[in-house]
Amino acid sequence: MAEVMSLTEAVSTFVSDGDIIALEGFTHLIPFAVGHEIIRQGRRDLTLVRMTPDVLYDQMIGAGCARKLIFSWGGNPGVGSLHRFRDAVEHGWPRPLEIEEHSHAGMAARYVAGASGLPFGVLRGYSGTSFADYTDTIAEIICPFTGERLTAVPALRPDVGVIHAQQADRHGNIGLWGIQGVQKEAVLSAARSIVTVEEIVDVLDSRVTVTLPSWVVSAIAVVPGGAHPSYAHDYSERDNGFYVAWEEIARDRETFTSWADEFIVRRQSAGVL
Amino acid sequence: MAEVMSLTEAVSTFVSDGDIIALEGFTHLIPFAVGHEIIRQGRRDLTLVRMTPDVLYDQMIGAGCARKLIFSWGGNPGVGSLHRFRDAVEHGWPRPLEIEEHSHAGMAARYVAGASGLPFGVLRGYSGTSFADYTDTIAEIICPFTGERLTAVPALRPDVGVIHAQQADRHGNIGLWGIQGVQKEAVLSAARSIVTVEEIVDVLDSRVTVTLPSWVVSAIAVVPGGAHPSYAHDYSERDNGFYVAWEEIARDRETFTSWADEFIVRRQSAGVL
Amino acid sequence: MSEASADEIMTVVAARELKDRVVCFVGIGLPSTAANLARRMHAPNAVLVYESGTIGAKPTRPPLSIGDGELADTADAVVSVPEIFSYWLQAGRVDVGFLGAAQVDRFGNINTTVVGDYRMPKVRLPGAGGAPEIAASAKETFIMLRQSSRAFVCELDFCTSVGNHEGGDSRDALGMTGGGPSVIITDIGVLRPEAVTREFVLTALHPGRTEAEAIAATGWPLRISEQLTATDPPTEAELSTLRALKAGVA
Amino acid sequence: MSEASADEIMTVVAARELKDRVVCFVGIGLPSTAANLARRMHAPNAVLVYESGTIGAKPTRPPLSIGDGELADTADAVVSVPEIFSYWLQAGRVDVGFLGAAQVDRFGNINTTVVGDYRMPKVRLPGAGGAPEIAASAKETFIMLRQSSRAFVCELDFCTSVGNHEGGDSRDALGMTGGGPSVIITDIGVLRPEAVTREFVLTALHPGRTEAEAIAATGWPLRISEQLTATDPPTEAELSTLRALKAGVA
Repeated sequence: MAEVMSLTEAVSTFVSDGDIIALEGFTHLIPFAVGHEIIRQGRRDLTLVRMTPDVLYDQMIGAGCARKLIFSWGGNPGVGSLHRFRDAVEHGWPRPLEIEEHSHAGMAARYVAGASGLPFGVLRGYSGTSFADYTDTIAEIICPFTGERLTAVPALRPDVGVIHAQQADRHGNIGLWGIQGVQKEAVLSAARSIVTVEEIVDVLDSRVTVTLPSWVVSAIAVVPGGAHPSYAHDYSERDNGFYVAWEEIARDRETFTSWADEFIVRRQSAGVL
Repeated sequence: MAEVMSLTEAVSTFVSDGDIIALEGFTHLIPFAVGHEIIRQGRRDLTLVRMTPDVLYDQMIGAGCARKLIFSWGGNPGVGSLHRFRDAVEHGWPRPLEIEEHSHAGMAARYVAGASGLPFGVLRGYSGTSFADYTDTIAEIICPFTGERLTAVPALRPDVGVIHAQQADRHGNIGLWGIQGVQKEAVLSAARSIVTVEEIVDVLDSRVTVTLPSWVVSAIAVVPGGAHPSYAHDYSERDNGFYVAWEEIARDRETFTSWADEFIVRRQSAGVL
Repeated sequence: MSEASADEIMTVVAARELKDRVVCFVGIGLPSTAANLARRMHAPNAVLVYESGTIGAKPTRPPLSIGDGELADTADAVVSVPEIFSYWLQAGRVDVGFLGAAQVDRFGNINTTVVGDYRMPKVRLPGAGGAPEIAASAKETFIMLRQSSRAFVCELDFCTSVGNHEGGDSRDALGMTGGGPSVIITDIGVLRPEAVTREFVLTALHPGRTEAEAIAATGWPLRISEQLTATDPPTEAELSTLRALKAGVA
Repeated sequence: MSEASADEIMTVVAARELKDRVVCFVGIGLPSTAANLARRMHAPNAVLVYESGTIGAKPTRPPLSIGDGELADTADAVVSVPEIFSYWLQAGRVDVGFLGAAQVDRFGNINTTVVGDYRMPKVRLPGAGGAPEIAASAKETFIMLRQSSRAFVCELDFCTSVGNHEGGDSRDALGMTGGGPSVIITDIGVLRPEAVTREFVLTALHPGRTEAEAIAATGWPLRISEQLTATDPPTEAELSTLRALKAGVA
């Protein structure tokens, strides 16, 4: 049964050094507030899982939280590179970053397998590409009926799944709508989960398309704007200006560090950049 | 792009003798009107696919449309047996019925594989049961990462998928809500599809939770009440009395035949029993 | 209030097995009635999951089918049928699978497929539905059926859903993630598996029932637990709630 | 109206490739702009599919990301990311996959992963995203990128997405269900695969461009089609619509 608690308590209770943690949200509903709280609490050696490690993971990698990244697309959407991610991969700063690289379809199949209690997922993918030369978690599998060769990928089973949603109701049921991404799978594949919401309501909005019952969620924290500079459909707009500005903030180590110090570390409460 | 046509035309255009056809709807939204039209048009040698071949398939089997049944639960929900199904299996009347029997989870995995363009689906199922002694379409598959033994089932790829939905919009997009069943998968796994709807609207209702774009549907027929004695959430109630009455209608060959003659064959238009 | 019928006692006893806050995957018929009775008595926060994809349904009366509209209207979430089996049942999120049966054997294996030979059946039953994977993946399974020597058989004609398989640790060897059957509730009494053999033995008798009746209604040599207990009769509250529930007014 | 820029010509030419009613899986950036231009010109019924799960999106301006809220607001259907890849792309429902690239080789194979050694990269690029399976499963693929000898390479540093593989029928031998790349649209001209070798050759030059320019901007010995054509310059309507689209007013 989901417990409503502060963002600080949710992260200190459910996130530990060394955890495998998936903060999901596909452009929409990215749980920035939780990521920032993880940075503030100084978590280390995390394995970060995310299909699109965009600006949030750039920040967490630059802040030294991550030992490893499992991902399928690491860029600043519509803008360019993730400079902190590149600096870690290209120069090992602030620490070397191990990577496990997949395609979106492969990552999606891995989340689905995790949420389904299966050890692996199957897809038509990766044939002829270079992925398997560098990624262990890709294997061939043969259809027992047709003899076709397909690809198997192992289930993702994070220790912690983190998402942002528009609403929780008084019973702790979570509701979200708009672009759904892999939010449901991030929670259902994980051993524990943290959900930040824009607000708690008496009855979930009729626009809700994805519902997560209270009993599959560990902690709910009310953090209005907790997805900024991402957005919550019908609550806020994507702050495209921030994504464009990130290019300059992240390009240089010192600029990044002083930005992170001012806008993440010294903020007592998250939710506003 | 979905074409709006009469029920008669939809069935005569898209259903042929010998087809593999899936009429889906999980208690809710069962496409009775299409099944009745198939009976009226005298289709033969069909392979009928359906997780819960309830009263509708009892009627189609009793009317002699079916050569084979692929299914996972053949009963009259909450009432008892399907006497026409039993008569076909136990005594070959009106003709022998080949059966391919699965569990719900297996059938669901088969539809998902079909809708996904995969040759097979994987599940934790059937171990230790008698299914594989009588059903060819169950095979062992080994996880290439953990060595675990799991079960593979081949994709379902019907020639025709048939569902009933609450609404189509003017562009031919289909919207339904309430219990979703495997409606989406029945359409997306099939080569062709027929959708009957309660009505055509300018804009789909905000309660819609499953949308099928016009371009994945072959034909739309407007048949209000086309799910009766099943129901369309927010349009009609399940006619539980009819399901109870079916027990007596179907028990006897002659009673069934005269009922079918009166209420299916001699009805010019379907949609009302 | 009139005397409790055998079915009513069975339903009340089954309801008592369900703890509050349990996530229960419910088959239609007697299990659904028992689960809904539990929710109205001591388990108001029990989460009822139906294979139609309704999670947390709160029906006002026992539904005739697992797809009645009221289940969707009162559910916390409605998901597709593929999802209910993959993300919810197979993933191990169900605490208790609540199943009926046509035949059961001494290890709690279930047949709901055929009586007689599969290819030339004496009686063709509805088949599996969701039961095989409920029996495989739920943390534990409750089985509920009327006890008779035709139902409690030495050997199943078809194994639809695996219980404790061939006893001992044979179930574990099948690689199942769920724990298997922990109780069989009948109109005569209650059976539970012995610790090591995993064979079901009689552990409780309902009011007015005898060991001899239970033995006569069992197709295998039924053993009686040394700790055989007597079932507490249904309370007035249980019985009146059950009757109101079935009348659609609870 | 001012002269068309090289990027504008490339975008207009790419848009012309899209037929009406086509189902197009669109990558962000130039492909998205081209697809939206097509929808405003000759292909009003083109169905745009974005990997964020929006099917039939009708954005009023080119989105900055594939997850902008307007895509969901204007879509015919919004599905989960796993579903967009399984039920829609992998199932073969996409006619055209529209991809960008950092590097491309003579067979239309694409690298968007690294420049240099994978483990010690000179430049770490964003990686695959949806491209490998778009390239595998779409009925055909359009590739769009600026032509230069750094981008049009003899050998990819990493093969992210397979085109015509090693040429000939080598792609078919991989068991892919999609047809592979049918055109590469650049700022200089258009390349299409030869019938048998499946090697991309120059088939059209944009206004003012020369064969020599194209050859110099290609890292492999680029061959020129015997049927080399000249690209029709952008029309006033194309150019004004493109500019209005980018300004968010089309």
